[in-house]
Amino acid sequence: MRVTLDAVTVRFGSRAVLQDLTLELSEPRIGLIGANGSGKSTLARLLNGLVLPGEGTVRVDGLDTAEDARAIRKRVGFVFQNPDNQIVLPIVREDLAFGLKNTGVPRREIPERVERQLAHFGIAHLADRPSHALSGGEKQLVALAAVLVMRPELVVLDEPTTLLDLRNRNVIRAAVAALPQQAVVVTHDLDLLTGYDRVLVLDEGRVVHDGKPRIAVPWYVEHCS
Amino acid sequence: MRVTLDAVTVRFGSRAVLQDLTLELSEPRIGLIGANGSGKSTLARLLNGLVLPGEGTVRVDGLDTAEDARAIRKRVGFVFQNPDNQIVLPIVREDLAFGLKNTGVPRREIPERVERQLAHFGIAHLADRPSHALSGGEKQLVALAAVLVMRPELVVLDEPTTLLDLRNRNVIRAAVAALPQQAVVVTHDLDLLTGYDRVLVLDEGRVVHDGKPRIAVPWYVEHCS
Amino acid sequence: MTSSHTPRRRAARRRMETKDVVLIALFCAIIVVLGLVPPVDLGVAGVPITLQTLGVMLAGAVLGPVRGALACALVVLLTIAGLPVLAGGRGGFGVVPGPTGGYLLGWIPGAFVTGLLVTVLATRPRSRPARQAATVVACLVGGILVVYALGVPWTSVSTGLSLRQSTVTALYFLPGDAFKAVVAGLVAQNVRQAYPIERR
Amino acid sequence: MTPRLSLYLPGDTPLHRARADWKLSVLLLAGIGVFLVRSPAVLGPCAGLAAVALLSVRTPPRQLARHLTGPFVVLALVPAAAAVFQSAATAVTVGLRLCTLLLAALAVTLTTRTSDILDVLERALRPLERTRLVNAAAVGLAVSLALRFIPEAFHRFHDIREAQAARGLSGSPVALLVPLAVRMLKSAEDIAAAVDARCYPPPAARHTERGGAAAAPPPARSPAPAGRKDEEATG
Ligand SMILES: Nc1ncnc2c1ncn2[C@@H]1O[C@H](COP(=O)(O)OP(=O)(O)OP(=O)(O)O)[C@@H](O)[C@H]1O
Ligand SMILES: Nc1ncnc2c1ncn2[C@@H]1O[C@H](COP(=O)(O)OP(=O)(O)OP(=O)(O)O)[C@@H](O)[C@H]1O
Ligand SMILES: O=C(O)CCCC[C@@H]1SC[C@@H]2NC(=O)N[C@@H]21
Ligand SMILES: [Mg+2]
Ligand SMILES: [Mg+2]
Repeated sequence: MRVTLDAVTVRFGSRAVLQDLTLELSEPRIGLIGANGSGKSTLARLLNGLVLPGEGTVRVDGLDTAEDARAIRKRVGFVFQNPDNQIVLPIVREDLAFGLKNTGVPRREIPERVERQLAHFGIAHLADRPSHALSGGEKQLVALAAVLVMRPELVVLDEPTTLLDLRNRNVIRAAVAALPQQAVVVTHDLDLLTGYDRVLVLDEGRVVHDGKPRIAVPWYVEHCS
Repeated sequence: MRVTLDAVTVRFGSRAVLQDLTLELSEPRIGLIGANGSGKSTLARLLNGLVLPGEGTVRVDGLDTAEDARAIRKRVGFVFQNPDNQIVLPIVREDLAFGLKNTGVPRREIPERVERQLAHFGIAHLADRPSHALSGGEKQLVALAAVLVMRPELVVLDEPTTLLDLRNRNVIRAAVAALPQQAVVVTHDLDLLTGYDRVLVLDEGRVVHDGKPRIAVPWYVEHCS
Repeated sequence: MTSSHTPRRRAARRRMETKDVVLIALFCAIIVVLGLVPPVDLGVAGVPITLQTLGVMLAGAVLGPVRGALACALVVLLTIAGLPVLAGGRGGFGVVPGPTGGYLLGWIPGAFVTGLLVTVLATRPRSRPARQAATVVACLVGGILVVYALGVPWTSVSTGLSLRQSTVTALYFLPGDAFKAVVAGLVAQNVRQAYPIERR
Repeated sequence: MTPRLSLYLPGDTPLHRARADWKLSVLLLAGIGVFLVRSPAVLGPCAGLAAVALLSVRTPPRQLARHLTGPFVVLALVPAAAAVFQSAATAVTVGLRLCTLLLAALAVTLTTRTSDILDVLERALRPLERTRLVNAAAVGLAVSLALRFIPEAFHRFHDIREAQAARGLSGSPVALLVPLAVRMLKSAEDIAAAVDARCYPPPAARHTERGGAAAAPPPARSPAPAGRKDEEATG
């Protein structure tokens, strides 16, 4: 899948949070790093039309996010930074089924796909738990599972491992590595980026470095800490 | 300050989340690690009476959390895992002043203490921003500043660096290291624990390891990933 | 589609967007929680004094008439569906024909009128205290007058008391409700200042 | 810690097995019928029937007692008031009416899953959908979201109270409710984004609205995005 940003600027009030970005994202694994407030989440939200550019255009496989948001969202899955707001239904199992129902997956297939996804993440035991009573890390796993169960073509993950323990972090890392899909990952967990095809470093709404993780990560560590 | 847990069990519904814990916490820097759902946050919340034990007692400097929660909370600062819970007022500056007003700090002193705390964390530029429009990391810094500005005797931090970038993580790490107070830190960021006096490893509601970080951290990495 | 946005704007306005549904559900949740949190006193004739009316006024004053009313309608729906969402953990179909059923249904127009009055009265005045006062007035009228206008006759039908006697029983709620209206007014005004949303 | 969110008690009695739409229809008709009749000769057997229905549910006695305290207060006080202010005959009529309704409603509530009741309500709303006043999918989503966020609101309320207590303030309703409402409003944006990101509304609902893609909510557009322009006013 090819995502292109063309002279994109995003403002909140009078502050430009992203400034005149022109980018093409087509590599299978792309990392997005940068200081707090540098605009990573905003850039990520541009990719499926949750934020629209004030100036410029964002295209996903040729479709403009400002026009075809629905079609794009079907193909671009998004995992939010705060799982509390991403889990929208009261029971874990229902939450995973939610997206499937919306995209018209035949009813008979839904339970099986949900089970399989939960098992794949080793959280089958959570299926009937109320979503509000999960621990932070459990919520993050459920949020990711709920997006992957929809089999999007591109997955955007906004800090998917922040609340996870070692084991679960490895689970997510492996899950992301094994994804057949393209993935864009926003993270502060630099270890996550080993083996990625490309890493963008953002600073105050601009891309200040763009390259292989072997170079980009040390560059970021040197310039930004 | 001395915190003692005596045969503490905490249940949610029929599940025991903490089981028969007996502990004494008096070291200046204590780390709390363990898998997702192992009960770390629950244990942390016991320390200032946010969670009360179903069985057993928790005492802070001899005061029972079930009885003197108010007095204890004045002395035990708590930084929540999700900073959204903690930020109570709409403007950052007001939010920091909020606690000070409540504890009867003379009005003249308040602005200065607030400024100093913000400057200490390098976030003076956020002072007049609406607190709900901050990025995740910015919020976390504000939440920590709002607790420290009150100068508690013991600070409990539940995953204080999860959303932070490298620079801010160092800021927090340094801030915690420089605290004159005792601190209990729950974290998945194992680097944070270097130099700590004691690290507890939790598993399914029990302490399965207790010792110096040099030993406890590798033990955890080996047994839990 | 973006190009056709302008002519369609008005039509698009009226349609429920996801965020409206979410706001309605969230304020429904607030109303329910207000029934759970404080200790509840089951007073005369089993009719509870409840903080939930505060939530009703708040829904109208913060969300605006339509979404405010729908948030209350959602509470009614959950009640009928047998969930213990009313003060004291009550719920079920039986509440509606009971003596307080009219008040419960009255929440819907009550929130609507509160929202309408806030729009009309409280967005004009320049001074903060004037806006504050106007919001309180809106809560008094919508949250008390309108709610009681349904609640009192309903009590009378349900219990066989005369209209006048039912009115007297309503006096039992009045001081509490007046206090709640003042609190709701202050809260709504502050919320709208801290986080203004488009009201409708 | 969090309240239990349903009155349903699993079981296998005739009432448990009965179809939800029948139970609710009977209840509705009884609700209207009982107010059309005054005669204790009719109302008496009705109340008896309701009591039998409730007993047939075989609720454990302690739970039944707990469920009945609310109705019992009503059943004791309302006829008493009617007897004092009106007449003994009115008191009997009113007492039997409420007895019928409260007991029957409790029997239905205890034996019907919330999801089944909601299904019936959704079906009842469907004819209204054609008037374009009601959108069944939106109602379904609203109910689910409310169920998800009632415990969440409860947690947040406690968390805010705790955070305030931890910082020295206790119990001002304004100071408690302002942050709660602001947090709920603020999270509405993320929740709506999360719902949209998972392709809501479902295809069936989209066909009922005119023009498929038009039903997709117009997304936020900066610099004056629909969802965010609100905040700018804060400045
Ligand atoms: N809804 C909003 N209204 C106003 N300003 C906003 C809004 N959302 C984000 N911002 C601001 O835009 C800037 C970029 O935010 P963004 O969330 O993209 O940062 P980020 O790089 O993801 O940071 P973090 O690592 O802390 O998550 C921040 O300074 C933030 O305060
Ligand atoms: N309010 C609650 N109601 C029911 N269960 C709860 C509640 N809070 C926590 N739990 C459960 O208790 C267990 C321990 O939760 P806790 O939040 O203490 O874990 P944790 O060690 O902090 O995990 P994490 O690293 O994911 O934050 C989890 O399995 C969680 O699902
Ligand atoms: O809980 C119920 O049974 C339905 C609501 C009845 C409460 C009414 S609303 C107006 C009045 N003020 C109160 O505090 N309680 C009643
Ligand atoms: Mg971010
Ligand atoms: Mg935790």
